[in-house]
Amino acid sequence: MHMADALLSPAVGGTMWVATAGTIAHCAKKVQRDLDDRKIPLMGVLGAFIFAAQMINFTIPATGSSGHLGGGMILAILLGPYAAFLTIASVLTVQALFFADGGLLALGCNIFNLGIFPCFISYPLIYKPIAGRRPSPTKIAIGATLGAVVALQLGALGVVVETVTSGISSLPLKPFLSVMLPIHLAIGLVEGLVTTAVVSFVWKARPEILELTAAAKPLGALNLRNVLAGLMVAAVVTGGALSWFASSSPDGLEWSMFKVTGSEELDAPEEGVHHTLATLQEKTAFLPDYGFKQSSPTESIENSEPETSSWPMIDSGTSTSGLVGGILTLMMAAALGLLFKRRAHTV
Amino acid sequence: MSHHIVEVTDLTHTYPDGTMAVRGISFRIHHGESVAVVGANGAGKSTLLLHLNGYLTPQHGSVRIGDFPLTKATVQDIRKTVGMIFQDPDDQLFMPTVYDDVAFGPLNLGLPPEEVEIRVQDALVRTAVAHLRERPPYKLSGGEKRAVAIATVLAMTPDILVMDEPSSNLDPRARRTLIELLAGFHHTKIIATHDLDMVLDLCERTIVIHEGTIMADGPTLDIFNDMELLARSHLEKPFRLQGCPICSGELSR
Amino acid sequence: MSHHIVEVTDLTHTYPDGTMAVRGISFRIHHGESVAVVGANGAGKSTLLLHLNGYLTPQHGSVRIGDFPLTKATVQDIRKTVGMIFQDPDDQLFMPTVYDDVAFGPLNLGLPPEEVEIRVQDALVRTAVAHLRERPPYKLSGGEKRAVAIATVLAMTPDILVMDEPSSNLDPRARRTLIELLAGFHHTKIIATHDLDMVLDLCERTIVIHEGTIMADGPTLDIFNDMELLARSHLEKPFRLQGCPICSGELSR
Amino acid sequence: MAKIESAFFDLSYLDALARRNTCIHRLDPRIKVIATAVFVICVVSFHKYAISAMLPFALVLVLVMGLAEVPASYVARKLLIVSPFAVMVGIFNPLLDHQPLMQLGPIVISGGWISFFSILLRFSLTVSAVLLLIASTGFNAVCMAMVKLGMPRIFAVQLLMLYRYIFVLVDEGIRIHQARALRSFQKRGLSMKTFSHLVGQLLLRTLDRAQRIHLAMLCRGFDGTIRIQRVFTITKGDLFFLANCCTVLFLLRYFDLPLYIGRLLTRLLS
Ligand SMILES: Nc1ncnc2c1ncn2[C@@H]1O[C@H](COP(=O)(O)OP(=O)(O)OP(=O)(O)O)[C@@H](O)[C@H]1O
Ligand SMILES: Nc1ncnc2c1ncn2[C@@H]1O[C@H](COP(=O)(O)OP(=O)(O)OP(=O)(O)O)[C@@H](O)[C@H]1O
Ligand SMILES: [Mg+2]
Ligand SMILES: [Mg+2]
Repeated sequence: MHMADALLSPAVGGTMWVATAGTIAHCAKKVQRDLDDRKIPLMGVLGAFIFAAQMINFTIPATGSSGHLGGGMILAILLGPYAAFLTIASVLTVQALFFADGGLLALGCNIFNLGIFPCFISYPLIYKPIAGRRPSPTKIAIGATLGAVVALQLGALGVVVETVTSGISSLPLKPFLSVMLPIHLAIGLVEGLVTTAVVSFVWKARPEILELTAAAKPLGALNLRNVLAGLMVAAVVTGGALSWFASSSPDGLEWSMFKVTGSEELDAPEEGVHHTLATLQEKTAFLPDYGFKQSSPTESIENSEPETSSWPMIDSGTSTSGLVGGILTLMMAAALGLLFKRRAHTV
Repeated sequence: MSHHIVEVTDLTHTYPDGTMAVRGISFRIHHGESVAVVGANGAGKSTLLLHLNGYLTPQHGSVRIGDFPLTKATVQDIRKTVGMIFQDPDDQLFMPTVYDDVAFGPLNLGLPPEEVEIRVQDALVRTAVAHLRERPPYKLSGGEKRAVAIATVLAMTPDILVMDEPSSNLDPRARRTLIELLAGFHHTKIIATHDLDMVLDLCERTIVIHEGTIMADGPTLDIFNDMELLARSHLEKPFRLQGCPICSGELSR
Repeated sequence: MSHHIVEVTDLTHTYPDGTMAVRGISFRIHHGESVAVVGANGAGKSTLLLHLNGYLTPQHGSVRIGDFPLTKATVQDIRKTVGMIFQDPDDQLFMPTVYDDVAFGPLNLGLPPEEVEIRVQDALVRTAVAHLRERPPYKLSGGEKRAVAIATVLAMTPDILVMDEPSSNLDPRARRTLIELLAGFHHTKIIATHDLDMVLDLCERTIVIHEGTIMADGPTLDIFNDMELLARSHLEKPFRLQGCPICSGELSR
Repeated sequence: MAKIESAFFDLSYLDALARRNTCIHRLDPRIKVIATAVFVICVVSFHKYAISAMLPFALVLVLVMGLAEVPASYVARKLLIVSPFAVMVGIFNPLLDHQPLMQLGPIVISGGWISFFSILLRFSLTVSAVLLLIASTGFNAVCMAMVKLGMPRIFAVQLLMLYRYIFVLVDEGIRIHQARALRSFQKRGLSMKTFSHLVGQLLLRTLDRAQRIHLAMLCRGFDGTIRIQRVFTITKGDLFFLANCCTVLFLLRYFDLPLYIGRLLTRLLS
């Protein structure tokens, strides 16, 4: 469920980037200040461990499909929230850069969705109160499973909200949610079970390791009020920024850019186009009974802004020119590529 | 019995990043032979061994185990015939108890429970670690881990044993025990190692690998007496053949 | 110079799970001595070594390095005096490039950049790996990694070198190079190992550990000729002495 | 080949590419990071239905890819592997958005299809840009550049250590995976129980390793801060590149080049 750059608007991507960068800076300060210097190599190697573990797939019982470890909860349990957040962020960064999982802009969203919830919601509010200082197999199982489920549900919610507010995908909120949440309920359960199994294994083999992290005061303890206050601020900032952009245009930056440049494509006459299209439509019957009126039901779900359909104009001249120019550009790119390839061979 | 023959013909393996680890290796090992594979770090020993039980399939050339060429279709059968023991027993022992670990293979073969029980017990007794049955593997000593790792393979009753550096990190006694254990098996044995003294004890034939090709293949003693060959392949005489430093005056008493 | 003396008195260490790894060990090592610590798997060698640079603090008994007893207050200084080389060089090379790794220690000492540069270059030259400066450690061969690991320690200009199984998993040539390298250092050296032939080449004194206590402490050759002692502590004669008909007493001189 | 091994290959392959020496490789990493960010932002800021206007960005990528000697086939393969999420979400657009947007002779194409292709194009452009950054710079240099650009140091250290130990741990993971595969026979999948033991075992070894690394650090005077001596210098050439690069990207972003060319051509032809 890694978000991709392609589905994000700059406004949403940028906002989440800022939120994530802020959290990273905060965690970095915390970790640095309360430094238990054992944690530095531990964080690095555990990050690499999550990486290796994620590449080993297991079979999900009764489904035949396979899954892998997410790792957020394991890290939180072993490292405490701040260090765990940094570790998750680093794993996602490497994945984004090397495996092209997500993308640069989407990195903010991905770290937020997969990091914030296990570290700052599930761990302090669910796992800790349940498993606490005196872990037992049952307590670990309940805490880890519940924590993983909640974290993944919130993460999925994040993905949906970010996608929908970006407006690149036409998916409406409700149906998207109704698909994502159940899927991630299942994934969360599996993640919880695996987390439980792995943590219990370690607990049985080397109980002192878990006890150490559970008792490690500086990094383990988390001031609840700070967390809530932080989340509130993040929510307000995010909400504010998003609604500002959303209200100015479905694609804030895009819209403002056009306004600035006064691009000419904007002022094609609406009436005429629709009229042409309507007649065209009747003739070709390519799209049988979908209305062209901007108030058609599907459209109103996807975008409440009336001006949506006003700017990407249909002008057969523009379409053809765009197509011709586009094809030409592509040909140029291909030729350039071939040229380099030839050169590489001769060298 | 022809079906314990191991025949490798013109085998080549290039890793995805372009490292040519094996570059055309051919040999033929007969039933019951005990063969050492030696060579420098990075010569390609481990890569070669991974082909013998089909973990890697030949990119070029072929591998025959007994009557079958190694292909996708035969690889499952071949894995039953060829048992592999890794350098680091920690890689091989991943179940919660020694019993579970040794039973893992037989259970996956789909054997009935009584048969599994018999095989596990037999394997543990042969490697002299029956008393460790219920212990978790990560609490064992280095030598014990190694013995259990061998038991996990024996429980599958392989005809051919393939081992990658089995004696590393063992103390002298544990190493001696291992050698005696291995000397007692009348399987075909293929051992990749840097421990040339162990080769002297266990293998009548030695294959020297250098940069992915076979540099020499012959009777162990002949090879260990060819100083020039040894030097070129980053090897030395086994210590026992090097001569006594005291008598030679290198060390004074 | 008294400050290179290593003195351990009645040292005891019990792990959290109750394993008594070290049970009252005492010895004294003088400046410039080269001492081997040998013993079975699990005898407590590594645990003992971990005390010498203060990674573990004595639960009972004491450790003195030079003029200072090892305590929380002195541990930082002692770590500058004692350089430690690990069994697995991957544990020791944790930075992105060889250069960064070797510079890590000097930078932590707060040295000025030019001095850091000099030390790094010097250490790399002494271990003959100056050409690897900009390479990432994970791309190096086993022998190269080991040499770089030693360079990281030398760059700190320690007075005492402590090594845990430095020769494991090396091919014979890489091992020989390592031995020559170590023979060239005139530091105090303490080496825990199973490679008794290396002990023969490098150490004039040997301490035998068995189940957390000292079984013997004396000149290397005396110890290696005491068959009963060796057998009791899971050891064997070094291979080079095993083959020698003169030393083994089969022939008299 | 198992997934774990192909992933390993990716890491080492990109690493090898990054060690080449071309004019792109020689640029200061900071410059490349900024240029990549500008590129990505320009691409994602196009409106939902943009296609042809984005194509010149592909031209820019191909140019850089050629200069940096990064094989296009590799980038293309990566794109295929990671595309599912974008495709899965994007494919709903044609189903939901029927607003006709384009007309090619007798055919009218709905906005849904256009935005779907737009998503695919964005996806290819942004992902390739990032791959290109790594393939021409290397991970360590990117990290150090980010530090200079204000990333917290401890996070950079975390990234560097993570990257360093991926190679070690994935190797360990591969061996455990091999050992299990050899005793599993027809049973292809890995049951959750076995998986957790396997991964638990790996985790235990990871924790032990972390302890040993910490010890190694302490032995070398580690006091909680990691110091790295690295000097980067931005040359005039670097600045020149950045300025040009940004100018080109902004121009391409504001002026729909293909449209102009197309207009010119169609006018000439008609
Ligand atoms: N997964 C891999 N990807 C790329 N290259 C690899 C991989 N595994 C091994 N190699 C390379 O292949 C070559 C042969 O490696 P191999 O492990 O077979 O050597 P070896 O003879 O077993 O060495 P050693 O004695 O150190 O175990 C080496 O250069 C090694 O770096
Ligand atoms: N972290 C630990 N927790 C509990 N027990 C441990 C730990 N580390 C080591 N031990 C135990 O302490 C004893 C001594 O271990 P140590 O590693 O010092 O032995 P060693 O002499 O170095 O053995 P080897 O030759 O195998 O390296 C062993 O019984 C071992 O199982
Ligand atoms: Mg090998
Ligand atoms: Mg040890």
